[in-house]
Amino acid sequence: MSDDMTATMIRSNQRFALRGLVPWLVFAAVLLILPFIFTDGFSFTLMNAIGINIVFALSYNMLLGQGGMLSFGHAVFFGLGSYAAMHAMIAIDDASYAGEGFWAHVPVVAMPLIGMIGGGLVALVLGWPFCRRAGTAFAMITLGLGEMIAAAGQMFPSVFGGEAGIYGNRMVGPQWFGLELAQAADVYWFIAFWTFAGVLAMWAFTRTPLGRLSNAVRDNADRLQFIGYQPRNIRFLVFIASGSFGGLAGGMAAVNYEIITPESLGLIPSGLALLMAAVGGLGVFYGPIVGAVLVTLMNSLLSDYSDASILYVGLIFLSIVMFAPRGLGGGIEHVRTAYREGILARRLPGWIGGAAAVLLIALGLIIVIEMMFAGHGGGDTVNVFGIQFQAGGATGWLAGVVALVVGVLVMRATRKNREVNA
Amino acid sequence: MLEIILFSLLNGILYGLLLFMLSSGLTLIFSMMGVLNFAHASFYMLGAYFAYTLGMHTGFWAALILAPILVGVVGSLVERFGLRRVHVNGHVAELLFTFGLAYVIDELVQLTWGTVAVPYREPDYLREPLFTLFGTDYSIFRGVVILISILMFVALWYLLKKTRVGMMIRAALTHGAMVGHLGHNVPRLFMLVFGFGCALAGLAGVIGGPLLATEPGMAATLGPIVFVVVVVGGMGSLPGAFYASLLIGLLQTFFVAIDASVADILGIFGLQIDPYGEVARITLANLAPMTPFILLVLMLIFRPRGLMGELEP
Amino acid sequence: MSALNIKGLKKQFGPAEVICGVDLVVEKNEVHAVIGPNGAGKSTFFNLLSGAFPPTSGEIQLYGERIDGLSPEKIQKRGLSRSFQVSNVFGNLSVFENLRCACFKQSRAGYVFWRSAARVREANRRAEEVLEMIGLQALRDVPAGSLPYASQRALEIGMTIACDAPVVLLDEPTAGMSNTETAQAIKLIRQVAEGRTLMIVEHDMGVVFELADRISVLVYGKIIATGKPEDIRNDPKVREAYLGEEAA
Amino acid sequence: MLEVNDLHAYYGKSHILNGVNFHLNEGEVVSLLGRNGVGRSTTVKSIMGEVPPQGSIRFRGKEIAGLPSHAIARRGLGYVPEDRDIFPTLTVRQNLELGIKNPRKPGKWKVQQMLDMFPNLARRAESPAGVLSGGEKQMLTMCRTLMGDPELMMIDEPTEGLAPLIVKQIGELISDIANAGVSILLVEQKLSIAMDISHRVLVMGHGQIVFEGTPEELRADDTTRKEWLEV
Amino acid sequence: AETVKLALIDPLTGPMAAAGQPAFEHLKLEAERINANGGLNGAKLEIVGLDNKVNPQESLVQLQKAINDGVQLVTQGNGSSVASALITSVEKHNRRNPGKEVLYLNYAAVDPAFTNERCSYWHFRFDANADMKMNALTNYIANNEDIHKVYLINQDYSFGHAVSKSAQEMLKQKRPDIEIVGNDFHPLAKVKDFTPYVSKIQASGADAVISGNWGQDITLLVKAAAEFGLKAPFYTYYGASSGVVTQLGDKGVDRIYQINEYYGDFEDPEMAKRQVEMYEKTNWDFYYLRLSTMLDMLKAAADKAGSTDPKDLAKALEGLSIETPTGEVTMRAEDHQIQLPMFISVMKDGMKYGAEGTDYNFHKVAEIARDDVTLPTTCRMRRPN
Ligand SMILES: Nc1ncnc2c1ncn2[C@@H]1O[C@H](COP(=O)(O)OP(=O)(O)OP(=O)(O)O)[C@@H](O)[C@H]1O
Ligand SMILES: Nc1ncnc2c1ncn2[C@@H]1O[C@H](COP(=O)(O)OP(=O)(O)OP(=O)(O)O)[C@@H](O)[C@H]1O
Ligand SMILES: [Mg+2]
Ligand SMILES: [Mg+2]
Repeated sequence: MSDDMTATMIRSNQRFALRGLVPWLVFAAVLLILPFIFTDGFSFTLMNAIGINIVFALSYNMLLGQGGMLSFGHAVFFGLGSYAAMHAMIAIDDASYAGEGFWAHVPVVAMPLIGMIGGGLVALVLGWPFCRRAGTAFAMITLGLGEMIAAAGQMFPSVFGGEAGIYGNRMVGPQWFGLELAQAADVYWFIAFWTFAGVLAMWAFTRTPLGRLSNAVRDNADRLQFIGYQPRNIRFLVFIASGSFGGLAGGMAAVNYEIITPESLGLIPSGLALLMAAVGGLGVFYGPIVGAVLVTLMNSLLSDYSDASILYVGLIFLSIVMFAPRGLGGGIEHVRTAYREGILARRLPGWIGGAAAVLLIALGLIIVIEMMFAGHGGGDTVNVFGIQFQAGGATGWLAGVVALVVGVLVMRATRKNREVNA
Repeated sequence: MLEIILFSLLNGILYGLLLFMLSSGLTLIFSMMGVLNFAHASFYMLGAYFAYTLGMHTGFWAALILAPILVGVVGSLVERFGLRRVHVNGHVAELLFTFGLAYVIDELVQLTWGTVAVPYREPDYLREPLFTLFGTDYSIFRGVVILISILMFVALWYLLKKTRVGMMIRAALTHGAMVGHLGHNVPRLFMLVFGFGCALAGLAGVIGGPLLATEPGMAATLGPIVFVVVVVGGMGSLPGAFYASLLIGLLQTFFVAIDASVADILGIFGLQIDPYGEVARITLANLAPMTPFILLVLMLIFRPRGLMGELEP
Repeated sequence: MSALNIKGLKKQFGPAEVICGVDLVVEKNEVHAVIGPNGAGKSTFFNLLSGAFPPTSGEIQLYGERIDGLSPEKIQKRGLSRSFQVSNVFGNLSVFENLRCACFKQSRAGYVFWRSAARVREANRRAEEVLEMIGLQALRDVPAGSLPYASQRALEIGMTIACDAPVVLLDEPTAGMSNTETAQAIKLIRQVAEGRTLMIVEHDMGVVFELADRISVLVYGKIIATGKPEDIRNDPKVREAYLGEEAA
Repeated sequence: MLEVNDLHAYYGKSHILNGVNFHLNEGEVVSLLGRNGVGRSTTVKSIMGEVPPQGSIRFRGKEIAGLPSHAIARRGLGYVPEDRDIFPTLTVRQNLELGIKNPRKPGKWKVQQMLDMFPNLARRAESPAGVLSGGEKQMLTMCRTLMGDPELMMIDEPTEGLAPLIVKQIGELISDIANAGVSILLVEQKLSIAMDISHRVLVMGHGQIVFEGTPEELRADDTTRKEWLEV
Repeated sequence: AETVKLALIDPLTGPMAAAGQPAFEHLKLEAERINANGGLNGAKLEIVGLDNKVNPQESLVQLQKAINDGVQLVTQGNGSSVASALITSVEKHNRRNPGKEVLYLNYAAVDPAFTNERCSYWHFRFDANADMKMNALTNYIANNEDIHKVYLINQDYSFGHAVSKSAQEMLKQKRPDIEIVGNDFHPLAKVKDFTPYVSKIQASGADAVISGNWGQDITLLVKAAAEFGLKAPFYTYYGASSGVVTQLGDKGVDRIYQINEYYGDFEDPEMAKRQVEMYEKTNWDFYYLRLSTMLDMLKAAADKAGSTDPKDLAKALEGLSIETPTGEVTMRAEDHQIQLPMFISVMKDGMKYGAEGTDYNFHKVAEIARDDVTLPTTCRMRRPN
């Protein structure tokens, strides 16, 4: 009996494999097409930053989402990985001047691997004492770790280059695939490749026994002991894996920015990882990808339009934590399941209504906030999506409040359709 | 030398007590609601700014009372309309929420009161020296601070030990629904506790503002240290927090005072190394501000319960 | 050689001594039931055997090797596996994943991260087997957290036997089940007992007398009687300590 | 005293209760029987407001559906949940004290009285309740609810995991409570007990009440028993 | 007419905004003046603000954005980390994109390296570097007979160490009799309570303190000193940066000195006019004289070269001299480091033009002539052929 059962199982696996392939083809296609849609240098720079953050956020989610370990020091791996890669890059530079030596034959495009090794080693060295417990203890210990390493970064200039950091040149050493890496456009292909590789690898990790066990340890570590596993080992391994991929992202960053400074070890970038992962959704594998894209864009673009940009980022984060605890990814999953169960049509009105409401409320908030802080913007008119308001003028306030109220009303009106068992 | 020791002692205690004022609220919230409130330091900042703005109309002492109350109200509102929603999604969600909240509060403060510090000062008569030693003044205000924080410790201690509320909330922590079934209004309880905790942070702010500085960055730098205090003291143990605060305060000040470099210390053990090497050059003074975190990591590795905590976090 | 050999086992919690000197020998392939009033120390007894916490004194031998004081996963590795009185599963994982996680170790894929879980043949086969055994095929992909109570109990047992350890401890496997489910559970346990040594704690006398080859009665940390079911049923001490008038 | 009309309840998408109707009179002991997973606990939970109810639930003539559970409890409903929600971090004594709704006016049940009734609990009065054995927890839960002296008590599977001796004890306790004038809604698995202590029995199936009558009638009614209770 | 864009890459939001915003406003105000006087060789000057949150990586993203929008002039001042990033990547960009060169005008990043071993043809510094400031400061102290014991306290990172190092060297060589009674480094922007440091200073019996601290680190330091009745004056680099005056109030009076290219008296009516105008328009003080100088030099260069192409501007800027309210300044050709006179000023109450809306401001106590400020350079400039 068990034989034909495995047979069916394998068959189902193959079917699964085929179905599983589709998203990857799409992902690859997107990566390939993007550079032909966005062709200017800045778009490339942005896309590169996004690619790096995608890997960074995903590596963080291995820890929090998969393994249930809340960390406030993930940037340590990103940063140290980046430093490792940068030092390697400098070594390549020197070696290729001299024209011999091991490093003279290492291509710069391989730097992310160096970063990965770096991050992994750091995790390997530091991790063991931390992984005894998950939860608050782990969160706090990583917080302390982050602060300490960041401080050390300022203390040892010979390694970390002091405040000015260390910088290298990516146009050295042997060239691969004719990528001379001069322009952001060249670098894009490098980033795209490693992003794809990194995401694929991390996805594969979730399918492995260890990946599964990391979910188990998240759910119920005690029980795990009684089916023969040491929770600490599992946490430790996951910690290392996540550290390595953090380092991978760091390596990508080293090549992309050609400079790395101690502050990239600190609490702020660690917080960024958390932000991206949570916004995108911890429960869904691709959640952090969505989060990375969104947050990176907001970070680099929003401040052009408003002085309160950081506030908006914060508010978006808050509202997601409050109203969509499963993050954007969770939302997408919702729609997909509804579609699969063929009740999408029934749900859609409610959701569209909700979306409209959210947009209205957001608009209202934006207007109100902009009105409030117009003074600091310097300039006596407030510009919201091209609409001009007199700073302190009644119209602006009115518009804001109206938008808010209408939004709330729509929300109430459409609530019925959103009731899960409608 | 004597004067350095003496003043390091005074400074250490004062700084320690300030830390305690700040962390006591957090400890309260944590021990009763299990929420590690990341925004706690932000409420501390709010306290300072509120006191500054109020103080312009009401004067220092009235502000000393009103500002914390105001912060408490804000806190309760946050609990009522924010944290309560999130509570059902577990502690990580709560932590994320407060994390984002800190982000937002800090930014709001900046947008309202500007990016540069505000001139929030204690009244002049409090700046008179309380006593002068070795030509160094010790202001009355500092005396007042010490007094207030001690009073606060005593009051809290009493409140926690004596009330049935504490028991109720500890129960609600693990089985909220059940406490409700027994006819107790849990949500209101949580709201009050959270508000109260925030008010304490606010009080610390009213005092810390003039003592240090009232500027948008005041939360960011103190935030992590407050956690250290709570963890090192032992999750949710008020006396623990008290001792931890003093410990950290004194360690920091004395490290600064001692100011021996690694080379010197090794020298004591007869190891001679180049005193200008990067490692050798590091002095205890360099490390002083790192001590909290070093303490934290060591504590969590070797004594996860903290100084006085009952259970591991 | 006997499967389990327990000598002078004691456990103290602070002042209270919960297990006060238990000596017990469990033979290979027997089904050994432990009964006793609430708070007698049955679960604690199991906790000691499975290494949840170390005994205060005394020793435990599993196939002649001492296992007392070892950590749970080591003991499990030596071939002793236990279930819990209150269901204790991985809430967010599907039923199948729950079972499969319990299988990796024994198919030598414990901490493996270079192979897809789907490729670990034995683990998957074994998981499917157990799934069928506990009759949850229908709920294969349901998150364990939202299973009906009875089904959770079944899964609990499934995870315990998945790694087919030679010695299995079941703590109140049928608690809170309806007669129907109890009947099924008994069938399942019979199946499990095949070629295994089984210890179960149970309050439902029906179940006990139906399954057990031998019964030990644990009262306030002491074993007051061990023997064949009928001996136990007629043992006066046992009656007044535990069965009360019921069995009379 | 309690009237439930057309009660519906859901867990996420799954529709658990579809139209439960029954009533319960002053001083009555009523048992709610049925196979596992038919929704008996859910019924009780939604009366208690733990599961959002849809439909009408009237207690002493007043609508209580939709109230927060602490308000419902204050109306005089007591609830002993299925999964022994004792407060592990508090001592046994504190658990009992928390049962008291208003410390200023003590009810007819005293802490000491409870401890006397169950020596097991007395022995551990001062140790954290988390360490209690399964059975001890069960006893504690019941006693705790009694401390708030309710007028109607809903008990979900009180005898689960209890030794026969204790089971009898619990049975007696329940009758004592009933004699003290408290009405009882009992969710039970063990027919025997339910049969001998309850005035009326309800049988549940497919999220509805499929049988209502006295224990004798149920004994008589083989078809119902076969279809809804036994194999 | 066509417009030339000058992008300011500095913190404009977040905790450090206080450093970037005033510069932004200042530039916008001065740009108007430049345009009123005919702009850069006829072209209108437009200021673009780009927020970098003092993060090097983000700065490079913003730089790329600027380049994308056709910006060929960027300026930045806060953070050597950012400056370092900009210098290297502007270098690379110009090498990799001939014909699309970008000029980096540095108005406040004072790490001497940028105009010595790391000097770059595309980088021009309009602020005196750390060593020049120390040179000026030590010259002043050297002439001040009643200073015998000096205490050094600085932030524990590259800049702080640089300040401490040059202070020791220069003092030793100018006034061997002065004793360095203390040399502390405290972590950057982490210390809340400076009282322990103050007690040490107090105990050391120092009669002058030198500190390169900026931001909260200088405010809190001086404040603690005042509260403990420490008499010794503080000779600082950034004593007048935004926020300090407001927080110190009378605690700073006669206690905090600063070395800067300007001071708070505004004798020159034209400058006074701008201060008043700028404060009521933007709530920021007219602090960065060097920004005005920078734009003036830019205009002079553009007019001289008859072009606004960065290559021509760079060529024209080399060795360019102009008159400023404080005298003549020159952009030294061999290292692109501006040469200018500097001033020691001390905080006073009841000033005609108070800073940050208070009555306090920095009153000039001494002028250090250009030749007493200047220092030789080790720069070997690589010029594009
Ligand atoms: N960790 C502990 N600390 C202190 N006492 C404990 C601890 N664990 C159990 N006990 C006590 O030991 C006694 C035996 O508990 P145990 O759970 O073994 O009983 P049991 O036989 O399983 O009863 P039940 O059949 O009701 O589950 C109980 O009185 C309990 O209070
Ligand atoms: N938290 C939950 N989420 C989803 N479904 C649930 C949840 N709790 C219970 N259910 C489902 O609701 C149905 C009824 O549950 P309920 O607990 O009322 O059954 P019951 O009659 O009390 O049986 P028993 O308590 O003996 O298991 C069950 O099929 C169960 O699967
Ligand atoms: Mg038990
Ligand atoms: Mg039930």
